[in-house]
Amino acid sequence: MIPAILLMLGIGATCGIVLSLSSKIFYVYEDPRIAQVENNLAGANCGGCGYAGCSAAAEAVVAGKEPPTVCIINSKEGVEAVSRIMGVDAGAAEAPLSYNLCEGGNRAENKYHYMGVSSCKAMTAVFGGHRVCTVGCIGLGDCVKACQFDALHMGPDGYPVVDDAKCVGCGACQKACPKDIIQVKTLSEKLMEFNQEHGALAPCSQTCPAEINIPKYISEIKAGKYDEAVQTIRMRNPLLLSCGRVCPHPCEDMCRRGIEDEPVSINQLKRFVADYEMNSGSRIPITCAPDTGKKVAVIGGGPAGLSCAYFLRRIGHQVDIFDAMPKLGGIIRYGIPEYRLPKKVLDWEIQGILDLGINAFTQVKFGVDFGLSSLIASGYHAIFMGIGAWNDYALGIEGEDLDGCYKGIDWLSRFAGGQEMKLGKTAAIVGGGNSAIDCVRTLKRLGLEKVYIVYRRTRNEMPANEVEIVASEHEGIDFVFLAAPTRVIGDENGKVKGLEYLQMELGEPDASGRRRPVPIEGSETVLDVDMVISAISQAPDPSFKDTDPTPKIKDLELTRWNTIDNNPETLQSSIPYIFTGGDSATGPSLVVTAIGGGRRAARSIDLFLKGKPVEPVENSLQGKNIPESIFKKVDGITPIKRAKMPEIPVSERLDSMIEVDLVLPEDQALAEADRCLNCCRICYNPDTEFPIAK
Amino acid sequence: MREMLSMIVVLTVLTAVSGGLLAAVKVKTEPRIEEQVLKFQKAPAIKAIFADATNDPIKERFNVKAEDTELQVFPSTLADGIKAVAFEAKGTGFGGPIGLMVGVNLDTDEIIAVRVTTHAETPGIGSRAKEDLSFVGQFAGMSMASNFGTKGQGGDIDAMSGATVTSVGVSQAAVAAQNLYKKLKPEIVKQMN
Amino acid sequence: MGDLFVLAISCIFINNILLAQFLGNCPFLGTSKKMETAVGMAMAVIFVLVMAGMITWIVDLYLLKALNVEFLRTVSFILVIASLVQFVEMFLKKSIPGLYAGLGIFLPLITTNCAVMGVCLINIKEEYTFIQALVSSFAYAVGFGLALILFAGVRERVILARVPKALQDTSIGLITAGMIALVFTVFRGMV
Amino acid sequence: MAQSLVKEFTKGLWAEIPLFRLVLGLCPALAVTKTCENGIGMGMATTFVLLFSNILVSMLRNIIPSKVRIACYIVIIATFVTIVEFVMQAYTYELFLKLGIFIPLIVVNCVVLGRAEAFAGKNTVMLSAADGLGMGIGFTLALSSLGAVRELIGAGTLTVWGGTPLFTIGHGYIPFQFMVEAPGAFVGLGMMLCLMNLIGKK
Repeated sequence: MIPAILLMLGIGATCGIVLSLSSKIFYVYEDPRIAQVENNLAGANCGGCGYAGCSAAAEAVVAGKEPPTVCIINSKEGVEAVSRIMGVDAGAAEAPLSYNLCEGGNRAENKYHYMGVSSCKAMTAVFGGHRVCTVGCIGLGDCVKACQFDALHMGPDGYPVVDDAKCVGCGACQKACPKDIIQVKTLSEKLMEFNQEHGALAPCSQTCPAEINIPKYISEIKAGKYDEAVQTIRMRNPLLLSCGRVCPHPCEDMCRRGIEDEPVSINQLKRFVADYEMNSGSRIPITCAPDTGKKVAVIGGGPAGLSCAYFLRRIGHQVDIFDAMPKLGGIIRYGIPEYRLPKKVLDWEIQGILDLGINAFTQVKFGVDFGLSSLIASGYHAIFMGIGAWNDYALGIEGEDLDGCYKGIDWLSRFAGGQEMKLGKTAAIVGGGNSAIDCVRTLKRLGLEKVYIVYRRTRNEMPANEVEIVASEHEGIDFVFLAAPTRVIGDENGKVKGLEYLQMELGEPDASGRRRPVPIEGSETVLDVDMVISAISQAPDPSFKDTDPTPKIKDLELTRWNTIDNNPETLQSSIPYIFTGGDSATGPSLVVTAIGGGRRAARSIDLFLKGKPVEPVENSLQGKNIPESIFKKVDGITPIKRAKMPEIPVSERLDSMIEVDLVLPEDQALAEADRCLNCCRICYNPDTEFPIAK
Repeated sequence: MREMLSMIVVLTVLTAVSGGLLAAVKVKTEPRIEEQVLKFQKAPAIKAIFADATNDPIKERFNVKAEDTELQVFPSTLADGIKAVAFEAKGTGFGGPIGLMVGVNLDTDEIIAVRVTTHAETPGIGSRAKEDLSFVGQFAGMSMASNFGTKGQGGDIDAMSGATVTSVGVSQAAVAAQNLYKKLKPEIVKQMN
Repeated sequence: MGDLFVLAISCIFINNILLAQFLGNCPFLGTSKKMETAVGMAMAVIFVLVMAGMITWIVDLYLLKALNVEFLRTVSFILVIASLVQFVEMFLKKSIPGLYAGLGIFLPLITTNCAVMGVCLINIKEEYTFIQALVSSFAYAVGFGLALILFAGVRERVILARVPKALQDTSIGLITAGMIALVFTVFRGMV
Repeated sequence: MAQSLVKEFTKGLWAEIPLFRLVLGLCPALAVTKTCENGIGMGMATTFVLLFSNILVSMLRNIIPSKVRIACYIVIIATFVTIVEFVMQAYTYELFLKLGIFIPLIVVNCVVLGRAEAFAGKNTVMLSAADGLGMGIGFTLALSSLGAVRELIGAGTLTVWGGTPLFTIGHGYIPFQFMVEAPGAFVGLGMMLCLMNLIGKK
């Protein structure tokens, strides 16, 4: 008996000492919840959950990969205890919900018929599933079987439909789906999703720089659910009123209907629902995630800054916007004239964003009124710089400093800011972009007798939106093509009296594919004008680098075009906590690109604030299209006329700044929504039945 | 530190108590276990082997020892005055060890009979080694110098059809008995006198 | 050397720990749902079993036999194995996180894996020498891994079959395991 | 109190019967169920260990530090297993011989440690005892029924106690020996699970 006791004493003591020492020596921090959760699992280490042991399962639960019900042999009390532990987590207060990405279902063609299997998982193992579409729903309902809460049902079209009221976000369906088509995500996660190469995406959504789910909102319009359509757009674009008016809609160029017919007027539909909300008299509520306690400074209240601030706020961060101008909006307030985007509309839209709880400080200029060090001292954890591109390029010709010479954005913004502008009788605007058009159309409305647009190439090469060019033609603008200004001629008082230009002819195409204009020797011509505005693109204003006293700001690298150097996929600058987007990152570009950039920067900032590596979106589709989704030919289309944009007659609009373009009436909007094929990656709803041409 | 100490103390005390408890149980159950081993395993086999014994081989059992081998021996005087001993040897069958009780005539070195004592063989297959006497009956009358291998291995024993592994296990045990006998016979004879 | 080879073959195939000895079956069913889990588990078992085989052999000879308290074998072995597993887990987590990520999560599962305890007891019962014990521990573990990985491969395919509802999941898994065990019976008589 | 005792006890008998519902404790279930008798013996041994380890673990639950909890539980369990081993040797020797190596392996039967961790470590002594007893009896029922099925089909007999068959199928029956061999163990349990599924889930 004595040896037995001594032996066990020895072994017990040794094991105890070794374990207690090693628990100190090899101590590694882990989320305390893992231990708590593990305590409430069955602890049999049976592996029945598919994880290797209870601690592995507990880790998966805490990491959010598994629901509290992961342990198949756990008691009801155990499951409840685990749920409680996970429930105290602030992140979980934002309930995840299941949602289905594929709405193709049965309309996707089959590549084979196999009746032998009854589960999606099994079907996937046979050549990736029976549908031609590699990413779409298999339709055998593994997710429906997995749902313990009766929240999922197989819809009539062969894809599952989620009952949001019953869904608890347990994630069982997501786990069951072999195609990753049904996903359980919190709103924050959904807001921070980006197009990926394997996505179930229509060509239009792939092309939209803001990545709006276009088919979804159009089908919501079709169903009369205007509120939901607005919310769908707001998942990606907070400036729908503005975009609905000024967006050049690159999406419509990729519209699948456009291959056989006129494309769907996507942007007019966006404007339709956006205006519907504004005119309805009440705002559709926008939800934000619980506060994360992190603070972000957004410098620049233009479209990029507003978008970034909006998304950061919605995912729970605290945001303050700083802007040099008296009011927020940036270039869309000060660069886009009233007749295209009324200030009243813009004010309403921006107010909606600020109402989320975003503070705005205006008339404070970065580098002058505040700097990097003051922001850091105020406790901001990250900075977004969306300072835009406001420095007009100079023509670089003689006489450019004469009285009566102006620069495009400078002139437009001063005018929009309410400054009294000195006007002449005739004006020449140099440039072919949207700012040039904005200048001419504004000047025309101000009563000038003759307004010329002087562009060194032809109409075909003009970068301005086609609708804008057409409108200015209607409004009686004179176009002087193939003209390169050489000199501004002044009178004896130093006032402009003419613009001399050289006639050009088109030569070989240059790098951008546009034919290079070549001057014709001795073709100098003088245009008699008393006002010259040069609107030949802009660059960001880099002066903050010299005026900000913070030494660190010198580390912020700029490109040779003065844009802020950044990783185009994460928009992180050379200073890790500064992110950028919009024109200050890309150079002058579209509003919708700036909005997309703002959201992308918000994602990177969110990663940065959470201490995660700021990495690009995996398999990002940014700037690319999915080749298999781009068709050459679309079967089953009956051409139907596209809705024509209603506008005020020329005679009524030239004497005021009244908004020219009008919103589609409801019946026309519904008819237009009906033209949408509700495309996805490769399937769509044709107008007519057609035999499968294969 | 307090936590570490409590870890060590709790584990140590627990194991020590466990050691003491087990030792106590062991002491209490030991005689009974020995009795059981005899009663259930060996007694029936010995009775079958020495059907006409004039003494009680179980009561008279003794241990013999040579070098590092120790063996429990059951001596018997048969009705015709022949001195015989029985002892157990082990082989490995399909389901684990097989015990074989071997009764040997000390004068002629011939096997009187063998019986399977313990086995964990498959019911209906290997278990026939115990129930079906035609297999173990083969050993009766064989000399301790014979080759106890199965015929498949070049020996003299017919294996049971369908239970080769068990048969081999039994023959292994017989060979083991052979070796024991060879080694310990002088010692056995010495002790019996 | 040849003997050791024969021993190894017999431990891997003929007396396969899972399919012939029925040891370690809970994790066999639990971790065979996915191939990657199966591989991780197999590796972890090889690792722990070899270590446990060595340590328990030493404990048996120098403590239990020396003090003549063999009846404490069960208690002392399991305590040593449980402590070893916990120690290895903590050690790997801190010192070799890469390896821990691969194997660590399987370690707690091994404490209650009867294959480990079973093999340690077999080593003693068969009176193996240290080298034999080492080889048998390794070979039994390899046999465990082999059966587990084979089984996981089959199970990944079974989902393609149209299994009646009542037979789904564990039920068909067990029957599949039976078929694999049937295949392994052909190795009998090989040595 | 009495009501919850009954609840904890009965859940192991059907709703959470360890072998069939929870698929735990497979090793002994597969290895020893060649005959019904073995199943009963193993089940009773496990029940004894479950009952007493549950009681002791629940008594000590507040003084065992969580880091050495597994080691402590396992020592407690192993102690009772060894006691069972002695008792079986002393009183049911023949059965002990057949169950052989599997008695020490009750230590690593996941049902036992699982109940210690999941139930006894968190509940009162009375409840833990009820739980252990219920689970143990459920386990015994499962083992003996599996053993009965395998023995009947595979050997044509049914042995409940004492080594002699209680019942033998008539002489015309040729035993389907597959069922008492290793592969038959897996298939047998698979079919039993299927049957349980057919009868109805909890």
